[in-house]
Amino acid sequence: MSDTAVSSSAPSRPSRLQLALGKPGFLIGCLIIALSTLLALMPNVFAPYDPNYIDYLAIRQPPSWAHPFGTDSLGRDSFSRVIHAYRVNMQMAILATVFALVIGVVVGALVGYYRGIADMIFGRVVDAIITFPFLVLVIAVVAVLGPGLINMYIAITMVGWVYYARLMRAEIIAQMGNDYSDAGMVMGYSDRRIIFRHLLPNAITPVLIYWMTDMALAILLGSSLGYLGLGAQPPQAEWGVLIAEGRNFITTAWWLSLMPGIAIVLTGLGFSLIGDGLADLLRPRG
Amino acid sequence: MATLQYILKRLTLMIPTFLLVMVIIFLLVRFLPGDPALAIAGDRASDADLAAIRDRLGLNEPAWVQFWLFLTNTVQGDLGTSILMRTEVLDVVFQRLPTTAFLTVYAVGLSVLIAGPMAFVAALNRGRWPDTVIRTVFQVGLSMPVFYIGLVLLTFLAAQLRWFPVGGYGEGFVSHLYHLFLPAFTVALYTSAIILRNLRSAIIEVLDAEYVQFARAKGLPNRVILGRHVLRNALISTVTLLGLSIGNLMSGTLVTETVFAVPGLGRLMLEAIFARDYPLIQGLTLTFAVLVSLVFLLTDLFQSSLDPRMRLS
Amino acid sequence: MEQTPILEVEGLCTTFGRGGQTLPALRDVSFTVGEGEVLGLVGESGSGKSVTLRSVLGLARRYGEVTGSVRWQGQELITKSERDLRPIRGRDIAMIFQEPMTSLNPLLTVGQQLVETLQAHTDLSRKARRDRAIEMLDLVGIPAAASRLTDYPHQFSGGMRQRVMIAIALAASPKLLLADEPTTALDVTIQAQILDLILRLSSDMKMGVIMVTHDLGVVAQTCDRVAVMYAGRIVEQGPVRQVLRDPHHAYTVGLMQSVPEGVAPRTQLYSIPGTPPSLAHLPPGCAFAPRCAASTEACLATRPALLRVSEDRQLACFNPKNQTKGCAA
Amino acid sequence: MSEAVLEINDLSLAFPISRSLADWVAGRPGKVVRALNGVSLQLQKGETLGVVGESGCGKSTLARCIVRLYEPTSGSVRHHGQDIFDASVRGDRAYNRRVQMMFQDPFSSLNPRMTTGQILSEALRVHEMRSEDQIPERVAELLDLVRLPQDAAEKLPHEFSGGQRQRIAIARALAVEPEILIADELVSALDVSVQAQVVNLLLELQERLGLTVLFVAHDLRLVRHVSNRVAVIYLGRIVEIGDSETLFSSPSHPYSQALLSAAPSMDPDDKGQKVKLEGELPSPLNVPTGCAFHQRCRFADTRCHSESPSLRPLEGRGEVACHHVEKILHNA
Amino acid sequence: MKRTVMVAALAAATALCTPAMAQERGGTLKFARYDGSRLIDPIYADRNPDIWMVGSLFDTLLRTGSDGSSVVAGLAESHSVSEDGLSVSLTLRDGVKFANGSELTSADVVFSLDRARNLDLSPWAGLLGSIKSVAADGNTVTISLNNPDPTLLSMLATFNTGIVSKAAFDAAEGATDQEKSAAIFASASAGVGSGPFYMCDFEQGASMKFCANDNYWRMGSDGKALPYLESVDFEIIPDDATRILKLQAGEVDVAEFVPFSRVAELEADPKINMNLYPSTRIIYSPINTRDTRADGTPNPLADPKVRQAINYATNKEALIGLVLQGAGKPMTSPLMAAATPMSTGETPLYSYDMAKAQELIKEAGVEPGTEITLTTLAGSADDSTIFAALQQMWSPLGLKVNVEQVDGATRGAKNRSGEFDIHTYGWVNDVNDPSQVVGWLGYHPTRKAVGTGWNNDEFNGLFEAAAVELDPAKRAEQFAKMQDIYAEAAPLLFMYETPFAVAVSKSVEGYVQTPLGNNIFDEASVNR
Repeated sequence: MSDTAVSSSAPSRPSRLQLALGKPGFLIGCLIIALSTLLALMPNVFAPYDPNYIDYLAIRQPPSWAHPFGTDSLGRDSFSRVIHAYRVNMQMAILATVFALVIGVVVGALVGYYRGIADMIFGRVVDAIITFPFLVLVIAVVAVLGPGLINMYIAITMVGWVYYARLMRAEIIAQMGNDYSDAGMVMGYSDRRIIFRHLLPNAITPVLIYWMTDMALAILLGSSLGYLGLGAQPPQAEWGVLIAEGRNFITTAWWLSLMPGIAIVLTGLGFSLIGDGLADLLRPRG
Repeated sequence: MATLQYILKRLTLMIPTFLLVMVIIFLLVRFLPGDPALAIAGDRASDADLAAIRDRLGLNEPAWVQFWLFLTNTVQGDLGTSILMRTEVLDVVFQRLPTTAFLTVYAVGLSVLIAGPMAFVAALNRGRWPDTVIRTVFQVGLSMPVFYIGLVLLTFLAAQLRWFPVGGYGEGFVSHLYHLFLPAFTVALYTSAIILRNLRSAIIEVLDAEYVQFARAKGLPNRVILGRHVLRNALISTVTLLGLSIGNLMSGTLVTETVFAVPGLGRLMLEAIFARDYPLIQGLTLTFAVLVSLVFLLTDLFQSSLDPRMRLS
Repeated sequence: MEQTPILEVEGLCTTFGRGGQTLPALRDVSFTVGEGEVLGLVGESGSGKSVTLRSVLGLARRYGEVTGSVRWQGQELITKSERDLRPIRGRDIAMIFQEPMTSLNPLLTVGQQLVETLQAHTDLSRKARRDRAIEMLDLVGIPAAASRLTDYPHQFSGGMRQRVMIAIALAASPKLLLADEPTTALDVTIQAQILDLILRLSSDMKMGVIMVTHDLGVVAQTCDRVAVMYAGRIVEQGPVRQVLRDPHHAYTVGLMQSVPEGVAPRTQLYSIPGTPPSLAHLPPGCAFAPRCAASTEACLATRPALLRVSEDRQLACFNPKNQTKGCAA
Repeated sequence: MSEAVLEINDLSLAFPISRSLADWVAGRPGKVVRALNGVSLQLQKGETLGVVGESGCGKSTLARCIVRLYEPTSGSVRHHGQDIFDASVRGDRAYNRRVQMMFQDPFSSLNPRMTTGQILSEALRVHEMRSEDQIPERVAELLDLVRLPQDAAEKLPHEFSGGQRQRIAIARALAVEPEILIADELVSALDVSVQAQVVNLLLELQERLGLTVLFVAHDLRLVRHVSNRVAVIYLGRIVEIGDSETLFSSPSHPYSQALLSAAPSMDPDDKGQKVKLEGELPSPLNVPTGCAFHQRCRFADTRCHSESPSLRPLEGRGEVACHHVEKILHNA
Repeated sequence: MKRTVMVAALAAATALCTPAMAQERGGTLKFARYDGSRLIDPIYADRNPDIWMVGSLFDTLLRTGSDGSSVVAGLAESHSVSEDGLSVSLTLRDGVKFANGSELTSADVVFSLDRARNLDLSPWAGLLGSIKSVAADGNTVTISLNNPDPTLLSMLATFNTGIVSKAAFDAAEGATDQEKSAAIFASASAGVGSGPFYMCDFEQGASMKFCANDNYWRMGSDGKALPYLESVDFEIIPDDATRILKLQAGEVDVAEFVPFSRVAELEADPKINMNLYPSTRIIYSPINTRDTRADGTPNPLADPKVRQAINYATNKEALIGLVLQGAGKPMTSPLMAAATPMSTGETPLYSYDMAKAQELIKEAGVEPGTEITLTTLAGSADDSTIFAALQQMWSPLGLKVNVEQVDGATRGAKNRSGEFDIHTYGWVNDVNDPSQVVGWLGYHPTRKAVGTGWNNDEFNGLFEAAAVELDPAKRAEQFAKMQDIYAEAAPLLFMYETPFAVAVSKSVEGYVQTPLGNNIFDEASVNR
């Protein structure tokens, strides 16, 4: 409502932290991701066994006290494999997105600020790349580079930066509609200062929110590629690979695919919840 | 007339994009490791055989000649012959296209059916429990890996309960609907989550818009306000989003086709990549690009039919 | 001006938000509007003038809690359900908004938006509705009205859009028009046209108007009576001439003196010190006391009620100031 | 005659819009928004020049051209004789230091993620106004200058009210010790009671620091109050320019007359005594031929349709661009 | 125990021993395949999914006997070899017709054999390199040879000598033989072959349908012409799990290539026969034997001792347990599966002996921590298991095994260029004779001994001599010698043989997959 929205100076608004504490979704998301990070950082502390140790004598055992998630076709402990996969999958969330984020942010900021011919070229590139289904392009790039985690990161980055850049560009242009960027120019500040000191910190919020969603997507995508045999490679414990390994036993040894499935959903949910929470928390105020 | 002109304009704009698309495809395929000649001839072929095949495929020509050939052939509708299928790529594509198109449209339809009413319920109950429940459920849907859900549905609903067929495409429309229900539903689980998220906030935004306040102030019945003012406006951004996420949708289809043994373009793409079938990869990538572009165009047309402001520019 | 009030508002309170964070936007607002009377509701941003209009029409309910009494020709509106309010909205009481751009649905033609009001409130045939729509557009001064029915809002200029909105609002011949800053977004020359239009229609149709504005000039030129609002309350109320010529409340005085009219050029203007208080943190006493030169202990501790000070005038102040004469000329 | 610090000569600016590919193929010229159509004026040292006009008339565009946010299509802006769009000076940021601008929207003109202290010290640092260790002291001085409490330095813009924010904007502009201040609708977004505070501050600072001010606004009363001279702009052209008091008490151009008359008077007894202006401002996409105002002018004749009147001095008044001004004044 | 189908099934395939019971006739068998055929033509079939279907559409002059090594009459009711071994004459059976009803004549045979041995056309022409000319006289066909060829009769029972209709080829559209073949294939109609079926529907990469050839000459147990089935519907389902689900759901009758990990589960299914057909398939790993690696660094595997050591250190039984869930056996001949004629060796090669392995490694002077790269097929669960197991098994040798995952095409390219240490490969015989596999694995001129670079003059000489040796005993001796040399040099990591795991609904009878992999539907029937 127009009249009240423009409330004048408010000396003691709740801090961001207080706001965050009032959002159960956001808190749950943070909790999930914090736990996931912990598992990713020190899987050895939580995993009872070597995830790759083959035990011929304990093949596909159902969950028990010794093996809470049972064992797989090679007698490896499923629980330990799911835990160790945290390292790979959390790494995926970061490495598949962070370079795209950085490249996208810089390129998007520059073309958004300068426009002109570079922007036109950028526009064509974006058009061309978004014309492909994301997975098709990623798979094609993975095919070029060869399967494997590193190549998968490169492939996702090569395609993914466009989405960040597009978002960043739009946001920079929107931010330039604010007078403070003009004020910067009028103050005689250098372009670099205006872009990186003034515009970027204000424009980055939606990009960061998208980043959270994208990390969830990266895990989904990474495990899909793992499942299709293009991502992490067995015997590397990775959720998609684990599900692929377990897919033949979904009726007989359901625990093999269920546990990594749950891990994917949980982690994805964690990132999405944080993203949603951030969207609320970082909304520009006043 | 104006629409036709608009379509023509949009099509002209696509030319540079498609040139770039072709360059990307060409480069990608050229950089694929492994020898296409070897892919054709097989491991047991002799070196002379390989050389002959390379010569036949024009692989010994300079890159730009190959690109020019690729470009001119493509423009003439000649996508080459599939190594894997030994038939014209275009034929293979047209053979598989209906399946994928059907699956995609089906998935979109299901998503809209699922997400539409739910978005309304959530938006109208913003902040209360129905909203929370709906959002949480769909949030989970957003985090579920298509391949795993597909597998679970396949195993339990199809193989165990026999409610649905395990795979295949079926004959005839109704049979397609029946055969493709699980794959479409699997894709829809994800897509509907995206639609819900967007539609819900669009509805909320529109509900707060001044023109809806004005409509209320005019004393219009709720039905008219929701149907005519809220829905139409909220639809615009959702349709845009749907159009833009068609690429993602097709990505989902790609995996789903593999899991559900649906003989569509997605499965073919994976097979082509594993088999190093250059012409087929090129053709399929191009097909996907054309499909996505067409959907973009349709989205634009739909949008401009909904939104008069779009019609001028 | 002695008229039978058609609208009586008494003790209207509106609080935004539910549960945790609430914001009292309106507190104890009372006023009446007579038939054909133009009441000005003036105040700065955040004073609650817009909220008052929305609370009267039941539009504020969605965002919070509205209590008190709003009687329309004797019927209580506050307790009415949404469904029962519908026949009153648009047909008896109409409302126009500040931004003509955002207040018209961009996806529907002007004709459609006009006709749907008629459809909701009249039994007119399709043909009659169309005729009435053209008549309305013509009435508000839109040239070639018939041909513009199929145009969309974005095809109109700002002033024309505001005319369209007025046409839509008045289509069902309401008895009261709530005008929420109808000219703020417009240039002065267009503002003059629109204000003229509203006044003309009001007198032609014997329609009461509540004119919300922050511009004292607009009040002076259009209103019969004026209510000055500050921090969600009415602080002074009375006939326009009396209030503007002889403001009693220190806030009204300050407001009038801030306007550079009748002051030597390039001299210091009078300005009210400080800033308006946040609605979430109102002082216990008079909300204006912290900015008031004449405030006393009593002002800070207790809140002055809006009391009748003369036959037509009401005031909420312990120490009425009238050391400075208000108006120019 | 005082010294002209800024000379604007025949300044025009047209923004091209949406020249589609189809247009380009067909060789059709793209549409242009003609925001400025030959504006000339001089800014004298120490004066306040008011610029008034309706929205879309080009007054803000003019202000933005002066601070080089827009590059004009033709014409020149000379600062102490030096063309500011000259290639050799184009990159010279010192000009920006000399000529500062303040913006309309107090909510968007400050970087929401920088504290007041950061905003001010950044300006000082970039232009090396003070040595690093003197900066905090200067920030404190500036806050004092615009009457903000010292603890303001630690706060983010959203913690201030609109009026306070405009003070910060003023402090930022003053930090670099400019010679000319461009105030683009500086107080339009503020409530009346706060407007007065900011206007007072501006007047006081101008006096104290000897600033030259270009005051762009649509509020005629405000412009009249702060300006020495006033220029009335209609569709990118100055239609009348002159001494503020004379112009306001007795406007010469029919548009100036209508504009002044349209402003609602605070006196309820003035009701209904206005010169009403018919119609609306034509689109700058389609500036009428001849006198741009002829479509809405009561006095227009065929000459006005075809011939564009130039700005000419009028005895006892400023300069007016109207073919019939003598007749109009005579009849009045 | 259903695993022991073995001989009985083989016998059924040969039509010699037909169970004396009434056969259900008609019906459609639904068959879920792991990969589709691209072009089923005797000479252009070069991938197993193509080769293994050729026999259903194209009959050969001779057929492989029930013992798996002898040849018996096919389209030719009799055959004789001249004394000097330089000519073979065959008498054609009377009244054999192609699927379209036209007569099969000696001209068709000449056309087909000439086509099959045309080096410009057929990738398999080399196998018929000994043929000088083929001539027809009435219903007698005479094949003249350049040199005696001990494999010739086997070749005449092999898919690539399947008889095609000359008339159909002449009538087909297309400028070249290849185009004609493709056109015939694409038309999916009866006419070009005389096998028990003809292809009546085809959707590339998705499905295929075989319809019964009403003119087929062989008789079933009920005295009427084979096949019993009306048609076979093939559906291509690359995903193992989905293929099995379809079988379990009753949507298909046969699912081939069942992963061994699921054999036990399917054996327990009362509605399914889990068949493990004996095969000539071997899984082995070529080792790069060159002195230096492709990048110029010294190759630790160049030393035969090291190769022997890793062979000893590999616990094949354990590998079989892990990869095949026990459904396989270690290789006993270094060059071929036990089902291949002339294979020697009864006991597993290099059975697990860690002590010996460590000793050999010490003798070879391999530094602990030496790195070896195993190139595996990306996405292959078997390969990844093998890698995980080998890594664990070889660590006591001080060898550090790294993995390099590539796709099939890249693996092939690396094999050719020698840019690998060890990688996994598999083989199934196409011909019922050891020469093909031995040439592939050990004969250097063919393909550098399966890319290993191993080059042994004695071995090469023996191989060349065996190619023209008509005396079976002598030839067997030569092959035995070659196997000894090869086992000793160990250019491969000898792994295991695997059966063909095919799950078949209990309603199906008479379906067989031969040791060469051929899918035989001749006497299959479904009981619904």
